[in-house]
Amino acid sequence: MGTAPIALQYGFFYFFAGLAILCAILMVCGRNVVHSAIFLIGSLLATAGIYLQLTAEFLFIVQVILYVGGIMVLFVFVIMLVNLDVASRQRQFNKQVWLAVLLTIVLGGELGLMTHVDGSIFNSVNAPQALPANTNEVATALFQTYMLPFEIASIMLLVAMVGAVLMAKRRGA
Amino acid sequence: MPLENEFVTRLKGKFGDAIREAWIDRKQSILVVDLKELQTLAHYFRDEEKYDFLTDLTAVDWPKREKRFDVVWNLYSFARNERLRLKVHAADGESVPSVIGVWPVANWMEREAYDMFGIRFEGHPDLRRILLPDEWQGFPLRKDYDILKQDQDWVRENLGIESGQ
Amino acid sequence: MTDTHIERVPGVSSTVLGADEIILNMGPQHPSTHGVLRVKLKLDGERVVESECIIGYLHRGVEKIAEHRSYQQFAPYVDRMDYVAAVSNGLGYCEAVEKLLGAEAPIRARVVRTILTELQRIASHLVWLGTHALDIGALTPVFYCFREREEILKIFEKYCGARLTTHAFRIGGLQYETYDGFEEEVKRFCVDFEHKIDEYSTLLTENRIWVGRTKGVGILSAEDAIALGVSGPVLRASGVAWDIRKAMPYAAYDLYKFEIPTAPSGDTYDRYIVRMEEMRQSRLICLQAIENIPAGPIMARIGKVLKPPPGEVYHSIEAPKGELGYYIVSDGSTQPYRVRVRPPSFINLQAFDRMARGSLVADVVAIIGTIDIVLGEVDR
Amino acid sequence: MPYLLPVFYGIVIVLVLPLLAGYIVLLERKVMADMQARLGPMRVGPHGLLQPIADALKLLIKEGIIPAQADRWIFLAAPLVSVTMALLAYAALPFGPVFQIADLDIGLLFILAISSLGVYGIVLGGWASNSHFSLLGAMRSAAQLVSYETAAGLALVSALLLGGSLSMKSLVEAQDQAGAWFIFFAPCGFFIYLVASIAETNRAPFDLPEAESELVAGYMTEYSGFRWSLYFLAEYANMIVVAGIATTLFLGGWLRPLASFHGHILGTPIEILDIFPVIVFLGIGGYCFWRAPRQPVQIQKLVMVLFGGLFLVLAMVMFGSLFVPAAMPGIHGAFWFIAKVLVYLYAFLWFRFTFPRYRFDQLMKLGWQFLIPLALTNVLGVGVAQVLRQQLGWNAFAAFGLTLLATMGVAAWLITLGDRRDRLAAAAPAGGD
Repeated sequence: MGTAPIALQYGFFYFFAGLAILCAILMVCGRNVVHSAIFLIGSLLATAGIYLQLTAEFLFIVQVILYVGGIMVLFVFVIMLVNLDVASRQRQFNKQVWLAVLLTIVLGGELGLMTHVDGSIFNSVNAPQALPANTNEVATALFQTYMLPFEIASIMLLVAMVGAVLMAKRRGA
Repeated sequence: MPLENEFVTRLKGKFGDAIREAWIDRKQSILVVDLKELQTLAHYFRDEEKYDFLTDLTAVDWPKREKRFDVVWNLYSFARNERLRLKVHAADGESVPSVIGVWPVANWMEREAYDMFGIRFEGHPDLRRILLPDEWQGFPLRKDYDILKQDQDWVRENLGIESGQ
Repeated sequence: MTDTHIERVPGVSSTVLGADEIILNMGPQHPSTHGVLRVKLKLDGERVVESECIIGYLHRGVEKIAEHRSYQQFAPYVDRMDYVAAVSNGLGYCEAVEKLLGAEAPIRARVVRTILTELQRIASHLVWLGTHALDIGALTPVFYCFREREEILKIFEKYCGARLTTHAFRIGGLQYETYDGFEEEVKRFCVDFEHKIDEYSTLLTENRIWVGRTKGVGILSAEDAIALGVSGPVLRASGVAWDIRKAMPYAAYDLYKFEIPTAPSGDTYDRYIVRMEEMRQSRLICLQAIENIPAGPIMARIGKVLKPPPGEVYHSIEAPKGELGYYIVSDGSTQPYRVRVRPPSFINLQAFDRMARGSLVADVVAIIGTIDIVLGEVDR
Repeated sequence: MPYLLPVFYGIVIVLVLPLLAGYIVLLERKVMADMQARLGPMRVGPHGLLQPIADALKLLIKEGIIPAQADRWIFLAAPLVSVTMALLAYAALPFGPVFQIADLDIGLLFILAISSLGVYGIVLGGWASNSHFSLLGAMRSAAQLVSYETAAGLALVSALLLGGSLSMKSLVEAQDQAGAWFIFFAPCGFFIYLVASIAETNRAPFDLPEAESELVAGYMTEYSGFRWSLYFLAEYANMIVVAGIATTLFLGGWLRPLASFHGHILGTPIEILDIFPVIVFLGIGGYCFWRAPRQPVQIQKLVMVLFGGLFLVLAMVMFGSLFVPAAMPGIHGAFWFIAKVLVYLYAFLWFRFTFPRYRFDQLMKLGWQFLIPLALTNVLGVGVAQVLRQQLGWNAFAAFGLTLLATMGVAAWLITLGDRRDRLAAAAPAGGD
């Protein structure tokens, strides 16, 4: 992939980036919850595409398996289970619209300012072309370099899960 | 052939006039009892005489008779391996006590008897037609039920044509 | 009358979602209601709270028809009730009318009747086994069952020309003598059939999935079974060893040795076991009977025009599905004054509610299958 | 031109796969018929050989009905999602040492990720149909897929531990070097994957999403014609994918049985295995020619001869490639791969026609309370065995035998535990609430 011409690379990047943004906007604006979920999936997949283009294959796969294949399936599942007809009838834009516009302008201005003033922020890291077998590197990082934080994180997740199960059980009983 | 044995004398001693008739027809015992005493008799037959299995419940229409219906209970006793047929005479419109409390199996059978003969069973929790549609007119197994007229009416009403029969 | 099929996904208690009880409608057009049965289920989540069978879609007024036919003319009609076991229906009716006439079929006729009726019992149980297994998702047994049933139907066809609605017997005996090779064919079938039952057994009896789907499903206690008037294999699977063939022998059953299979717990699995064992017993009866078919006439002398003396009779036989009774009232004319059929399927189906309460929706299909109903008989 | 070969392979797969799926359906019907003492399709072509083509034509010209209440666009797109994901998974599947579209470094994860996306086709299709049957089928399907994916994934991990790579190609090569397929090292892993993969492809006895005695046709209820056939294609394509994964990870991929005995032309007795494909194709071809004169219709005779000729040509290709060292591994590898896939699929069919259907709660119980704990044990066991073998220098036989025994013990324990729980549960509501 590293050998692809630079124009092709740019093309792919803009395609994925545009798709991600478009899907994100459609997701927020859609009235039908299931449609929104589908657009969210599209946005996630487009982001995954960008990862792939950066030759971060493992990240790409994790994004697809976890977010798209796992979490979003549960989302869609729950959405279908509880029939959310009510939401589609409600007004989508509430009174905070002006606040949102203001925030958008501020954020956009900030970004523009930063790129304009100091362009080096966003191209400081030059990704090396074709990382060799980055699955191995991820594994090394997780299980050797950062073993302790990784294990602590997993134990915390486990605790949270057990807690959730317990709470759900108690309510049911 | 009238039925006269120890069983019938015992019954007559206990219930007196409630046992109207008793005879044997083709080796099968038949007992005609009083409609009012049916509940008591049913309990007695199940609990004391061990007729714990209600095989069948049906009716026969004799339109020329004053009380036109025979309501028939076919009982069976596992302990004695014997059958007994219980009958009451009921007039049109007269309610017959339901025996669901004694033999729960009577539920659908009573509904069927109601469906086919129009006999009302007092105390049935859910006396509706069972085999025929709810909106059916008349009671088909009565002898004066005109099957052709019913058919013609139905065809005219539902298909909008004259019946071919 | 739409076939809307509403169900909640397991694990989600309906109370959480704010929905209380759901009404679920199965049938009358549904692949596993065995015809045109319609069941209305009231559900709490996945559990059945209450059920109601709505029947009558196949009602033809058989009992009314009987009042407008002569005794002989009505005989073919009874085949159309339990059309899976037409021979048994015919036997019950013929014997009832014979009883009404005070006549008895000759011994040769009775033995042949016994053989054909037992073959019919096997055929009926085979249909039950195949469709019941198919409902639970076992695709293959149905083909094995129908393969063997085909052999039985071939024997019927050779004997009387019909396969399904046979009208095999006549009032007073038999119309036809047995054909050449009848004994050998029945014997060959019975001998082969032993291995065939084992074949079905291998597929199902100890299959973990089958046991899991049937054990503890649709339990009917002995007391409930008697109170609800249930008869036949359903009653025997609840532990009541009652079989009319033994209790009040008819045809030639008093001549043969056989067992009444029973099972203790009255669940779907037990009913399966009982019916399987019944097929084995039927096979043994056939083998005993075929060894020695007495010679002699096949028809009693009852005359061409049947005019039973006034009176009434109730006669019942052990049909494959349970007690099949005929209550016939005669007014002395050539036509019955009243014919009442005591249909086993109809009465057994009444116990469905008791079996289904508290079970899961997916078990309803298994419970309908295990009662072994034929809607032609339920609705008449 | 490095980009051209994968593109060519891709086109071949897209073109051949529907045909292959059609013939697998024919095979299924024939196997089913054989198990059920019937003949199966016999009318269209000799022995029903043209049945798949007739079926495909029928489906293509059938009217596609879109329910009025359906969510039109999702209804139209859902089958496409299903079939796209099913086909995408082939990108990383090695049909042989040569025939592989892309040897990804994360090949296995790629296939798993892509096939987990296939569930969207089912869920969205079921939802968009706006029918209770469809929605319920879709729900069941999604729940089932998500649960069994865990077990399947864990089962695969045992093979990954043995192979030490995620690339499909190097996994096969690892088995070549190990001298035995991974099924012999981790049989429990293989069988867990077998069960889980059947559940994942919604096949009997786990076919609850489309249980016709309960849910008519599940998520496909409202579909017809071409779109229905897309779902159908996706289902069979997925079956081939899971069979391909199992073949690659546990059954030695494209390797011939006894692959470590190298050599080519009739040197040792073991080389008879290299002739095996030739014998198989010759046999099939010969049978076709033998049956040809017995066909009742002229055109059927012709078709039979054509099929016979096809297999003879294949036999010749197989035989010829023995003498061309460059082509031999590719062609024979593909043969062995497809043969193993077919054997694996045969197990699918066998199960389908033998077992009744699970109830949904039983299905979930089997997945969560039996397969997943067992798969975890298996992974742990295989890991321990690897350590014993590599660090402590144990004999492979002893190490993996120990693991196998331990895993079987856990399985037995889980089964008795489950049975006891079932008995308790059965005893509890018997009193009636």
